[in-house]
Amino acid sequence: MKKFVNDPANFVPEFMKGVILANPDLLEAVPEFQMIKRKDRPVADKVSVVQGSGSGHEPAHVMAVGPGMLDGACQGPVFAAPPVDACYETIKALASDAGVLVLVNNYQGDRMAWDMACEMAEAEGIKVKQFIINDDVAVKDSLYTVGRRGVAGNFFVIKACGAAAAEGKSLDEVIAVAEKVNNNVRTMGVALTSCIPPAKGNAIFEIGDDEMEVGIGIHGEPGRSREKIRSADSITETLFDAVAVDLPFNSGDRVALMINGLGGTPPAELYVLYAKAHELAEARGLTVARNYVGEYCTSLEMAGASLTMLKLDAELETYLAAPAQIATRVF
Amino acid sequence: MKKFVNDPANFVPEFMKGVILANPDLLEAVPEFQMIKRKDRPVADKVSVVQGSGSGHEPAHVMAVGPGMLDGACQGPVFAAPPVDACYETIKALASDAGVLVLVNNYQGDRMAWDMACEMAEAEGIKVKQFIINDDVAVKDSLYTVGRRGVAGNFFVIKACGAAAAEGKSLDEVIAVAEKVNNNVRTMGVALTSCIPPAKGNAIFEIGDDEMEVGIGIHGEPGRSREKIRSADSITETLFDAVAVDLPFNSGDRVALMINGLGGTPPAELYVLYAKAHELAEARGLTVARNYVGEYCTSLEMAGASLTMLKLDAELETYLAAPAQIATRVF
Amino acid sequence: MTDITIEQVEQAIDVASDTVIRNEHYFSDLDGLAGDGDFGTSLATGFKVIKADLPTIDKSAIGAMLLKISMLCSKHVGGSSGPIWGTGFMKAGMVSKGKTSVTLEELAEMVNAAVEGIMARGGAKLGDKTLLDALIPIAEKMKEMAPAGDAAATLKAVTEVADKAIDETRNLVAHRGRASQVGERSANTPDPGIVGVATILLDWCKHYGVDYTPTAAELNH
Amino acid sequence: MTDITIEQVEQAIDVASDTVIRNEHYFSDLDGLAGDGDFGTSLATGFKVIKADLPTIDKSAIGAMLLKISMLCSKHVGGSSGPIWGTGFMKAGMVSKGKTSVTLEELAEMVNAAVEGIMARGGAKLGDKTLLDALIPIAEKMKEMAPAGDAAATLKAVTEVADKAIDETRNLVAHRGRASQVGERSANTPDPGIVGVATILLDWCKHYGVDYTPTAAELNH
Ligand SMILES: Nc1ncnc2c1ncn2[C@@H]1O[C@H](COP(=O)(O)OP(=O)(O)O)[C@@H](O)[C@H]1O
Ligand SMILES: Nc1ncnc2c1ncn2[C@@H]1O[C@H](COP(=O)(O)OP(=O)(O)O)[C@@H](O)[C@H]1O
Ligand SMILES: [Mg+2]
Ligand SMILES: [Mg+2]
Ligand SMILES: [Mg+2]
Ligand SMILES: [Mg+2]
Repeated sequence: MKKFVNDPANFVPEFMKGVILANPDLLEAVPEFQMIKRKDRPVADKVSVVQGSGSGHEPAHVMAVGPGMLDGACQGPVFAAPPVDACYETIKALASDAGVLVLVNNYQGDRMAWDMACEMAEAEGIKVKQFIINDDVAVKDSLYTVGRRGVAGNFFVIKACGAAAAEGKSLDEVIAVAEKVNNNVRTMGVALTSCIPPAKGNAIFEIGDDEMEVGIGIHGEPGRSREKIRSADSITETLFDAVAVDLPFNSGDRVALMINGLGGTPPAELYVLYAKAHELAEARGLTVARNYVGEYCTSLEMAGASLTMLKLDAELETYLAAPAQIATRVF
Repeated sequence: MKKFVNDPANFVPEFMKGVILANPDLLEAVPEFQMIKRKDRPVADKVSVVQGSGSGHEPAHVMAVGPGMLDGACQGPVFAAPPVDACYETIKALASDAGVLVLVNNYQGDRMAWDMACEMAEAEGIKVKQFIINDDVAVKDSLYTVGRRGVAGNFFVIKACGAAAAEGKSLDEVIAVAEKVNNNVRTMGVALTSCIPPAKGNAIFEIGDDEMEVGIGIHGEPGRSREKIRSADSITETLFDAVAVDLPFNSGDRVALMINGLGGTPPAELYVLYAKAHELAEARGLTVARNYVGEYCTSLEMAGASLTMLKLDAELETYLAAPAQIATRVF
Repeated sequence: MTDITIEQVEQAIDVASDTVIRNEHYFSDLDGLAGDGDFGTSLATGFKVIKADLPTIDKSAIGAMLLKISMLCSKHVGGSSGPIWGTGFMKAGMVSKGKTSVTLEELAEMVNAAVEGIMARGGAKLGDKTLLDALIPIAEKMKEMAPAGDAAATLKAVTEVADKAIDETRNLVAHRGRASQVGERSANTPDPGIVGVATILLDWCKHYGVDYTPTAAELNH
Repeated sequence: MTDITIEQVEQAIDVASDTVIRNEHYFSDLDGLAGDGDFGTSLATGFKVIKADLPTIDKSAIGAMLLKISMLCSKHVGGSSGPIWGTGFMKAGMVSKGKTSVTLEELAEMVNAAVEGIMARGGAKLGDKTLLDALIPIAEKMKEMAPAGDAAATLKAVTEVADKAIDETRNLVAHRGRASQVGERSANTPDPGIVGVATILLDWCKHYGVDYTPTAAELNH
């Protein structure tokens, strides 16, 4: 296992410890519930934005806690939902008069845990609401499954809601922002390799040396198709087209464009993808008002990337431009 | 080859194109010389700080161009020095009355190219000086080799010199800053996997499933020893000890601590290493005044990491804290 | 007919804990066929704590006891089973608040509340190949038989319902839980949740001397 | 004795270009033994451009021509060879500024300037197993023989010096260039740079009808 890991059982608490040691002024941890929160939150008159999901997607979710982003988050084991009580305690820890907004990525485990946690918190008179994020176009929506997954688009929902909450918007207003982002953001990813959850010790799926999984889920869920690896440009076209036609994004739209690395793909390759994605966006008559190239929602050390586009309006552009700060930073 | 690449011959120009498209207001390219520069530089009264080396280490070097960092940089092919004329043109493009400082990482190819370029530029009356960076403790310094390599410590030399230049310091003053950083920064890295230069198509070295290369060079140069993979904590101890005794870093020192990912290692693992490194620093009586966890100097998709420590004084702390901006950003 | 006392409920839960703990690996193996193989471990981890705490937890009323057990599930049971079983105990506890004993009809209402809670929580319907394919008909059967007040006959009847549910759902495709991710491949595998429910009921039969001969292979393994 | 004209220098460079281009793969293969296998390609890429541009470049003086060739090396020759060969031509050009012909003694000074420039550029010394192990003794030999003014005898002598350098350095460990990274493993391999220099000289002998029989295997391959 080509990984930096001690006892796999401690992988999550150990990386969370690193996050706290690296951000002593900003963040504090509640280790019992694998929770990290802003030291200066909650405050009564501001909505708290929280999240919590399986580990292995860093910087999502605990590394996205900070001013203008999440106020708190809790982590489950790698690729598994956090226990209900951790969710409950996270809501409680960030409870404010203005209320708590839980941003839930659309996975059954996360949804049920947060749903029960919210019910428990409400029973104690805490003001809390949930919002479900589902930006992954790879999954054909259906009555018979939980539906589309929440993936890298999650970053934009957090960023916009964090900015709205920081401005002092009400819980319903912040939810309206979440809705607007989620309704206008679409993502599709591709995996070149599998990945190895430390506690499992072997790959979550098999893939040939010349194969890629198009429409991969961030837990290795099968996507739309298993294909032979193609050129970077051709792969980017596949991702872009799937995303562009889904909303659809139309000529004249201003957009935010993200190339997200899944963990094992280095910066240079992400910029190769970005170059093509940017050209495709312009060829479609879109204006790329903001761009994001890097690791926002990973799948452990999986080599691969996802393409996310968000259709912007004046309000969203302001929220994306608002100052923010998280554990993952350059300087 | 599990990579996003088109024609390998175009890998470097294509990722550079992505960098420009992602930073249209900040940067401009001179494709003929694989050069990227700040749009608003040179200015007569400010020293220009430039660099240029082989590709495959992104965000070093062209992605480190921006306010408070490099004013310009040129890229060679993957893992090979840029041609002399690209270096010469980069100096020329950033020439200012205050002068140009070339930060050269200590590799023969880079050194000879920049040395000749500087001689050519001086012959034209351009004010230019070079500074050699060599922070890699893995290499036992010796009369018979080019000596220690420049690796992730390069980031701190750039950051401090960029800040000093932005303040309007003179060429000699900025060189003094470079000297101070280089004299007080030490790095050692470890590789868990090899990497594949796109044009080569196969791994630059072989390594067993249970092996790691301790003291690896960022071009896959052999390090101090080939060993069995150990726990993250034990590996961190090896890196920390090698770095700590070399300067040495002594109780009471204030330091900047960096865990740099070599490209294929995901954020969570880097924070596992950081947690241990931070504890080791404190156990040695050091105060971690600033920390850096992420990808600063990669080796394509190599899984691995390096540990860098910089001994700080008031001047360097101010320079590290100064505002800066580069292509690689979160928001 | 006599009411079901809090002591009897406690004992039933203790017996169920033994069932879950004993079948940890078997249930996980079943989950491994189409799911992610954590069902047995997730459940057993929680029920080990439940069995250990049972003697000492708040027994002022059946409701209080069940709500506490719900809390233990929410803390110690991972995967979907945490909120599913936690919700079941929570809802059953809410309709038995303050009661130190319940009639068979009240027990039927508790089970019905649990079923409705689980449906609301996870959005699964009859035929989605989840433990609800056992619990929904069980709740109906209890509603139907409770008035007669024959606890033994009712237990035997619901055990048969759960037993049958194993084979009736075997060829279905899972539409909820991890198993739903493998789509068609989940057909021709038993649903571990249904097997879990049926195994608990079968053990209760044995414990209370109700004799029932199961038909599903998973109950005769 | 007659001077060496700019036309003769141009022709000598044209002949050397053919040598480098013809041996592209052979030189790269030699570099592959201990280095990174790019020497032949790096050099050939540059000399293809030099050969193509030679007829049209500034020939107002030997110095001007050599400085232009230095520029072409700095643009088109990769690896260490770019600055090494570029520096050689640059320094030789600087001491022949404005001259349209040079004496053998002036030529010796040009070579000496090139050698000193390369030493300053790359920091290599005699015995570091680089082309300087050929060039340094060549410069000395030329200084010694130039006064006599016999160009043919001098060419033959320096070719012998380069030929010998191949075998005299074969067992050394490289201390410069990529080959130095493999340490001991660079012993028992010829240095491609020395072979390159010797091969060019040998081809000049052939071209100018100076007969010399090389001893090193690499010159008889
Ligand atoms: N949405 C749901 N509603 C009710 N029961 C469910 C649901 N999803 C899964 N289950 C039950 O839970 C069992 C799996 O439990 P477990 O393995 O803990 O969940 P996970 O699918 O998260 O791994 C399934 O066999 C099924 O009976
Ligand atoms: N520092 C140096 N000074 C002089 N010649 C050198 C030096 N380093 C290498 N060489 C010569 O260059 C040759 C290798 O050229 P090349 O392969 O282009 O360089 P690189 O080592 O960068 O791949 C060596 O055989 C040696 O003769
Ligand atoms: Mg990565
Ligand atoms: Mg990486
Ligand atoms: Mg499961
Ligand atoms: Mg070479």
